[in-house]
Amino acid sequence: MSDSMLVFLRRRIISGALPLLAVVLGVFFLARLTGDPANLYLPLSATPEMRAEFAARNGFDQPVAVQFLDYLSQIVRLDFGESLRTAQPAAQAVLQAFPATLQLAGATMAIAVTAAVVVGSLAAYRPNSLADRFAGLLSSASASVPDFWFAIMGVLVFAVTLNWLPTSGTDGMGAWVLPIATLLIRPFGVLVQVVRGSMVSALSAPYTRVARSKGADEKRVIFVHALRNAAAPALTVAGDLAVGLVNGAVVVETIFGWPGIGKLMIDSILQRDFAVLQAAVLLTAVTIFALNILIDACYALLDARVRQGVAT
Amino acid sequence: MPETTAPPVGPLLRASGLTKSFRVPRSASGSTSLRALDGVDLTLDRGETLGLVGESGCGKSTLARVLLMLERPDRGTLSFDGTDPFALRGKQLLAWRRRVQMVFQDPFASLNPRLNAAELISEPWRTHRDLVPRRDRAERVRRLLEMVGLRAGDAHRYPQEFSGGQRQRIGIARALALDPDVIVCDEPVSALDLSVQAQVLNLLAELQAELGVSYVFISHDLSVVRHVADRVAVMYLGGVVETGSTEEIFTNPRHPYTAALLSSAPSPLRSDAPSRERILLTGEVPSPVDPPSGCRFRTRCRHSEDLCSRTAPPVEAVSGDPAHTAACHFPLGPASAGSGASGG
Amino acid sequence: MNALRESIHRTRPTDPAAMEVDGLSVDIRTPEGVAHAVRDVSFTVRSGRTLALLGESGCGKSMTALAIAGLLDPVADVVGGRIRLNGADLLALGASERRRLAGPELAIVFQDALTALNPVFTVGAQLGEPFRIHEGLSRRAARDRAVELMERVGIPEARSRAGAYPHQFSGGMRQRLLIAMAVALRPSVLLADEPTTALDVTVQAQIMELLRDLRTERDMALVLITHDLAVAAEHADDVAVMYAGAIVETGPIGEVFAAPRHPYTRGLLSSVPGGGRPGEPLRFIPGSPPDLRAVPSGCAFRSRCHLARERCASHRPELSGDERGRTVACHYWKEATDA
Amino acid sequence: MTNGDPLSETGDRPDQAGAAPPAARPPRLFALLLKDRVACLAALMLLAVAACAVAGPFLLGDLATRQNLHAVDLPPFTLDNGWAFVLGSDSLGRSVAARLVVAARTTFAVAVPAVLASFVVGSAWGMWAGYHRGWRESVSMRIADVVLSFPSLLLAVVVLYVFSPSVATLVLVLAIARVPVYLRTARAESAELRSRLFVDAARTFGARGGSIIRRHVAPTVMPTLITVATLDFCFVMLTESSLSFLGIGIQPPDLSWGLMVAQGRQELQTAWWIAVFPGLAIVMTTVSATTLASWARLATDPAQRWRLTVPRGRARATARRAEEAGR
Amino acid sequence: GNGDAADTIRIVLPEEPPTLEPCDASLTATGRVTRSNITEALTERVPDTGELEPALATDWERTSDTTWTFTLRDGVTFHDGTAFDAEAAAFSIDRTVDSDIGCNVDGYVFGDGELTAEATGATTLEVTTAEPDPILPLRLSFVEVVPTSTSAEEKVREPVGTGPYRVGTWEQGTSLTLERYDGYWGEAPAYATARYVWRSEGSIRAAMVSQGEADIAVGLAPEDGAGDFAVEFPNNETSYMRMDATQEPLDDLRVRQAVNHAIDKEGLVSSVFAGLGEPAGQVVPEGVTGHNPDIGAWPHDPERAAALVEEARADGVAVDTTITIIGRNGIYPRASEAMEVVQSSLIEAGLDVEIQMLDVNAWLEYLLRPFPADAGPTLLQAQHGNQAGDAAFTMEQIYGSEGAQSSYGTRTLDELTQAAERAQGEERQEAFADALAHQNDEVVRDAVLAHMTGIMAVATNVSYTPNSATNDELRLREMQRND
Ligand SMILES: Nc1ncnc2c1ncn2[C@@H]1O[C@H](COP(=O)(O)OP(=O)(O)OP(=O)(O)O)[C@@H](O)[C@H]1O
Ligand SMILES: Nc1ncnc2c1ncn2[C@@H]1O[C@H](COP(=O)(O)OP(=O)(O)OP(=O)(O)O)[C@@H](O)[C@H]1O
Ligand SMILES: [Mg+2]
Ligand SMILES: [Mg+2]
Repeated sequence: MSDSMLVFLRRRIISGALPLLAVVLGVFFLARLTGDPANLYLPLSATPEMRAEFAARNGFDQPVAVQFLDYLSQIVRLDFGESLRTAQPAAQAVLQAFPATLQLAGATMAIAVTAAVVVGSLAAYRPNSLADRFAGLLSSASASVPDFWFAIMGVLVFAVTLNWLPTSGTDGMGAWVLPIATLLIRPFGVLVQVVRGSMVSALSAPYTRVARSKGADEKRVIFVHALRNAAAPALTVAGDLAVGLVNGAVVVETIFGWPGIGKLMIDSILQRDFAVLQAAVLLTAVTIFALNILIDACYALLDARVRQGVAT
Repeated sequence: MPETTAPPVGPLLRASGLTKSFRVPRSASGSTSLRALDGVDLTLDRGETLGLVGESGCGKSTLARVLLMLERPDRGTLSFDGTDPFALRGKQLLAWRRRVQMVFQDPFASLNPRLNAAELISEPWRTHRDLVPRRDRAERVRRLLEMVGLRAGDAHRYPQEFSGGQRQRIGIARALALDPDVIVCDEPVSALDLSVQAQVLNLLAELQAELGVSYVFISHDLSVVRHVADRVAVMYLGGVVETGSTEEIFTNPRHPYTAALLSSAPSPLRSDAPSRERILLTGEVPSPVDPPSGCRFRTRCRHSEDLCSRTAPPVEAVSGDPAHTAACHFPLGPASAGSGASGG
Repeated sequence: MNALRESIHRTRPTDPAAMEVDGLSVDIRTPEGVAHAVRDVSFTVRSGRTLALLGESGCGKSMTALAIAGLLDPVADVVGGRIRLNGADLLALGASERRRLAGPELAIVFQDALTALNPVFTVGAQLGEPFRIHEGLSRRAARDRAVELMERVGIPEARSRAGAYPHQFSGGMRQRLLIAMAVALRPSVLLADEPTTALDVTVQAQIMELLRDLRTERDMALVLITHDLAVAAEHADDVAVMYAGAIVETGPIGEVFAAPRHPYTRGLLSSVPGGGRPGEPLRFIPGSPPDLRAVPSGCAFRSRCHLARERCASHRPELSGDERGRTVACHYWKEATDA
Repeated sequence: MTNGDPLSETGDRPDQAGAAPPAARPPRLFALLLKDRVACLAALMLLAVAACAVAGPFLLGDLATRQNLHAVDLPPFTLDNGWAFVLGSDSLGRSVAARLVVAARTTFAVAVPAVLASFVVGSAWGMWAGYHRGWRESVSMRIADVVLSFPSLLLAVVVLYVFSPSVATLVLVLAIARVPVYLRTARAESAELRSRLFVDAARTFGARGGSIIRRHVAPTVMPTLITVATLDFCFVMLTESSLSFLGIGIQPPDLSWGLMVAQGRQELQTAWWIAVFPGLAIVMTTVSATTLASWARLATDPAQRWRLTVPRGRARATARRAEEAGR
Repeated sequence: GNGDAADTIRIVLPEEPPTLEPCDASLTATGRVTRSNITEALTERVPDTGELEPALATDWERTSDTTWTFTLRDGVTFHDGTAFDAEAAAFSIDRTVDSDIGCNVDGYVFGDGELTAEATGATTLEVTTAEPDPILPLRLSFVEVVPTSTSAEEKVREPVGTGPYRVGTWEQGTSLTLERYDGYWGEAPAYATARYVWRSEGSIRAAMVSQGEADIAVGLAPEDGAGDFAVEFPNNETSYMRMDATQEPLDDLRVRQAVNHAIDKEGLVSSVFAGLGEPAGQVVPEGVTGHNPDIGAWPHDPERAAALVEEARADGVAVDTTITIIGRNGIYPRASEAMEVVQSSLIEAGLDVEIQMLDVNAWLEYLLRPFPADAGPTLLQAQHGNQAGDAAFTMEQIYGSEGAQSSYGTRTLDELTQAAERAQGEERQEAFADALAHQNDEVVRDAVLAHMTGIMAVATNVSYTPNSATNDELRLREMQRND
């Protein structure tokens, strides 16, 4: 197994390089379509000389293709350029912000997946039952609540009115509660629905009956036998949701002052801080690729048929 | 279509040297290949029924899948009416598909649980649109259902609402829907009760008599095989070890494995059938992952000698009949065959 | 007639009843109405003995087995009857008590062997599961036991193939795995739903041998559902023949096969291939069984029966027995046997 | 009994004479829906919203944009200010109720095409890739990776610069950003389905990849995809609201629920109703859609459909059993 | 928390300062933290009166038309211990105005004027300009002084200055702490440390103060819910709509007047701005040199507006051309609602108006020359804040024919402006006031909406009175403990 797994991973990593290049290329050119950053970084009354100087200093006076080649050669040397805004190395800004996002996203996904598996499976256990209906209502409502709305309400209720939690910030465990809760609602809702859906089919498959005939209790039937069969779609969707978190926990990071990459990215888009934007996108893209490899590896681990399809 | 106008010479279907391997896990790490088919040679004539028997796991279903082009063989060739079906494309391939059909061993998994019986049976007509005019389809479905002993009212029921045997009959009806020339039947009747089995077997025989359909008939039930087959091929561990006319094989088996197989059949009900002593096979069942050298059967063969472990026996005509071949260095003599097995 | 002789020899009427089924009825709720899949079925199996359950495909054999094992689909309900397993009333037991019996006391081999294994677990894990559940063995120990089981049902290279997945096994091998799983804990009653249909005769013999061993070692009672009359004749002591959800004839197998009383049983026996010349049409019972959603009043078999008269349309024949333990549900069986 | 349906014609077989039951087709979907109160309610709800989207702007268009700077932030649930203001007024003194109704149109004009486009393209592509596997699968998945790891906001800002903001470009951006989700989900399931025996069976009839996908893969994968799509529906509505801030969202005086929520959020503390009602509209619509989707999932699955048709209740059966046992 | 809670003043800002570079101190986010806290300039403007006060310079005088001489404070040391002297001052001015590092202050305050600074003694500094500059000391109040050891090649993130606080720890993304500098020349500030955090959501900033997580929150909107902690102050900003008077139909004076009459400024202030702010008629607020007290807000008169439009229409002006409002999200609270109000009033007046709300950079393309081609007639949502307190920083920029932010100007207005810039004292005030009146009567390039009011939240244990400069310069030493 590990043999085919290694081959599989190696191939994935190699084939991941080209898309990464595509992402870098896309971001580089698209970013430069969004206008000249000079307006933002120079005083409103800046003279043409100042503008020319600014362009020369940042290389914007070159043709875009030349700029891109320069950028590529920089990247190869692991130099990601300097932030226009903070004059810091872009890599530093990005690496500083990234762990905060990862922690938040990791904690959120862990909770969301666990909770959704439990709720979704229980709902699927008796489709159309009261419990199922309730879970359906809860999850679809939870998936559709506007998150900034939820976040602000959360602050108003739990921080301002009840004074149980801090309003924002990153100090202490309490500070994690509201950000995670806000991030959680959508993945939880979506996952419950997906898990429920695939569990309904898995629970009516013949092998569940076999498991029961062995004396397996319902917990085992649901969470061991059926769940693993139902995992593929849930895993895909969970992956996409995780990607969404890595790529843009913007609302939460903005509202709660969480110094993460989502906020960094949107700020650098709005501020036309190209170097930071490119570095951030590159890093998240690498993360997302890694995540996808992980997910594919999970498929393969979960289901030998997939693994063999890949190996042969 | 040149294939169909060409004068029919030779057998309808000829497989030679078919070999097919699968990757299987060896241990916790690493995998190895399992040779499910190992140089299978086979012919099927027009209007003939070829019985295919052999131990479970010897590769019968795999062979069937290769014959239906569901698997591509690693080596070996297939020829149907003189052409290689794997080389066919487009319309010609479609025409070939119509002519060769299969009844799957697994009646549940081979039926899409989201389609009802009528949809399942009429499904082939969606691809072969001209075969049955749209307005006749409902009637044809009804006839097919009744042919296999189901009720017309069953048309709207879904696979999981049928019993095992009923599902199997839907599979048979579906295979018949295209009026094929060849049907590969993988255990078509094992899930049926005797009366329905009789009905289905009669149906197959009628079709053969009327339309000249050929069958590859895979079954464990030797009495069924004996009843339906014109010729029998005996498989062991991925290879054909003996072929011959049904009569020859059943009365005069020359390969020790065939003899053992025949002797293991449970005592038939009827007192008029000859009762024989059972030849119990001894020794480890060899694994297709790691087949024995030389003759594949030698590890369980009472007659094996040195030679058997060194060279694989060639397939040779035995007992003077060119149609009766066996792959054995020391074929059983005609004396020890048939009823004589009880003495041996 | 060695089968007959043997079965008479084995009859030990004093054996305790391992399982008694009494008046079992199962309904299936379908969109078009309720189907009475099992109607008032009663039978007894004794420890160490085998009951063959025969019948037309679709007549409710599997439903009966599933009802006994408590594994009916949610659409199907047991609507009447009583099942006693070694004295315990199965239908009255709570879910967890039933679970405790599933495996060590009552085991079942399912008919759809090809799909019954979980596709995403190795067969080793699945075979070891009964040990893990009931004996609390570790994963490793359970796997060792699983390998033993696989060897016992004749899977070559058991140790390495325990790590393989169901789709990598042939149909017959999967069926053997299922059987191995069912007998893992040496149950006192085994319901085997067509356990050997996908097996070639050599393996079939091996499996039946294994079941026979278990029967003697553990005094296991076996309910063998099969279409293969030869297998039934060779291995069963008693037989119950079902038709359209109800039992139409029971008795010691040798006697029933030698002199069937119910016209359906007779029809069935006369359809055995190999009687006539190869290629000659086989005999079969014309017509088809009734729709279970609307079983006609009276005798369910009457529309296919050459003996049917008016009475058959109005009166449902009861199972009535004789002193030798043979029962039959037919108004006119005597005429048939005389004919 | 037969209604001319040849399939249910039973002929003159003896066993069928007399007591033979009508071999009716299973009840049609609509009849099934009528039987299910909750699903019915959800369908009605969606219909109502759709009706708002179609007719709302004609009936109330003017009311929704009429400002009254002297009657701003009127609280809801009172008729003091007339029916139009039962749900209060917003910070420009416009009727929240009227705006809700009118906003349904733009909301749907964006969300429905965006979800449909990404759903259709993504699903078809994903099933194709998963069914054929090999290079088609790898290339597709890498493309999905690229789109996924690309910040959609950047795309949005670019679109703003390159094209002028309009509903069409908005739909385009949202659709492109969501395609990978369907692509990946469909791919994963169809790759698994491809190894099923019934797919092999279809291949033996000569069915081509396309028709196998249509007939066998799609119906099986569709329920999951529809679940995802209904939830995406609300996701798109919410995303649209955040795009409004970047200028490629809906431009006033057009209005959408997303825009209303986004504008009203600043006033959550002082005039909660401005953001809460459109938020509720989004939630209710999504809940209805998912309820209907999960109902449809049961109704189209032959293995599950019975749950909707037959009386619920093992209890009843058990009672009957007890009764019989008592006899 | 750093140190004793009582000894720390905790301030929550809307955004993290990108850098603390002193020569970028005219950027709000930077200046708010840097100015008068970490670094100081030679002079300091008193926000309320507009007077200049001594800071690092104790005295200054105009020694010739183009030269100013400054006497510098003695005994001042930088945070690194080096002494402050005229060299440092001259270096700082050079660094800001003449270096290649692209200082924001340079463009903001000095434009393209040439200037040389020379240390003529340890504590005397001579600054020479190419053109006479009557307000040079005011301009120099933006030049933050750094030691000569500061790099002149690139910007610094954490400067060394002479201010009452020095940079302590800066956890990027999370918080910034300033520590009291014990060698400060002036009176020691009340708090030993100042801790800045940032949250972009106004309601969160307000909640932090009410929850005791912060002492001061800035940049609030009325609806953020600061409640009793809210302190309102005129923030020096004026909101206006800039009309593109070069394009039909806005090239017609009557149409521009109609726009002014159509907009209900009172209504706008009372509804959208929640009563904060004051309807205005000129972009220069009170307290800034040049403010004309005679110019009032245009009266709201929809009939007159409609009549003017009709008049123009009758004269063949294409009043049906679609006018696009170019708005900027977040320029002030409820920016887009404000534009909806404008839109609806103009539509009522008979014009055809669309809104396009943009992000900052996209909006800047419309704000600054050269303007996008074929944008059609536009109404630009804008806001002007005169931090420096002199109309010179407004007029040429905004109303000059060549002004960077000016869409239209007239020769007369240009001449009036230039004359005013050369004037000094009372004369200067008059001249600018005249220019503004001319703009309002004859040119009517704008529809001025309102002088804006800022809100901040101040915790009860702190005493701080905001002023018009608070937004750009949040002086820590003015914050006192409230016991
Ligand atoms: N879910 C269902 N809905 C409706 N009818 C069903 C359902 N499941 C089974 N049946 C019907 O119940 C009857 C009994 O089925 P059962 O599986 O017990 O038959 P069986 O005797 O085991 O047949 P076989 O030998 O073919 O396996 C059959 O006629 C079948 O069509
Ligand atoms: N996809 C696969 N991967 C790995 N091994 C396989 C696969 N399919 C079949 N095999 C192996 O190939 C051998 C032949 O299998 P096949 O299904 O052809 O047997 P069979 O003769 O049909 O047996 P049965 O009568 O039991 O159905 C078996 O050992 C089986 O385990
Ligand atoms: Mg097989
Ligand atoms: Mg069955």
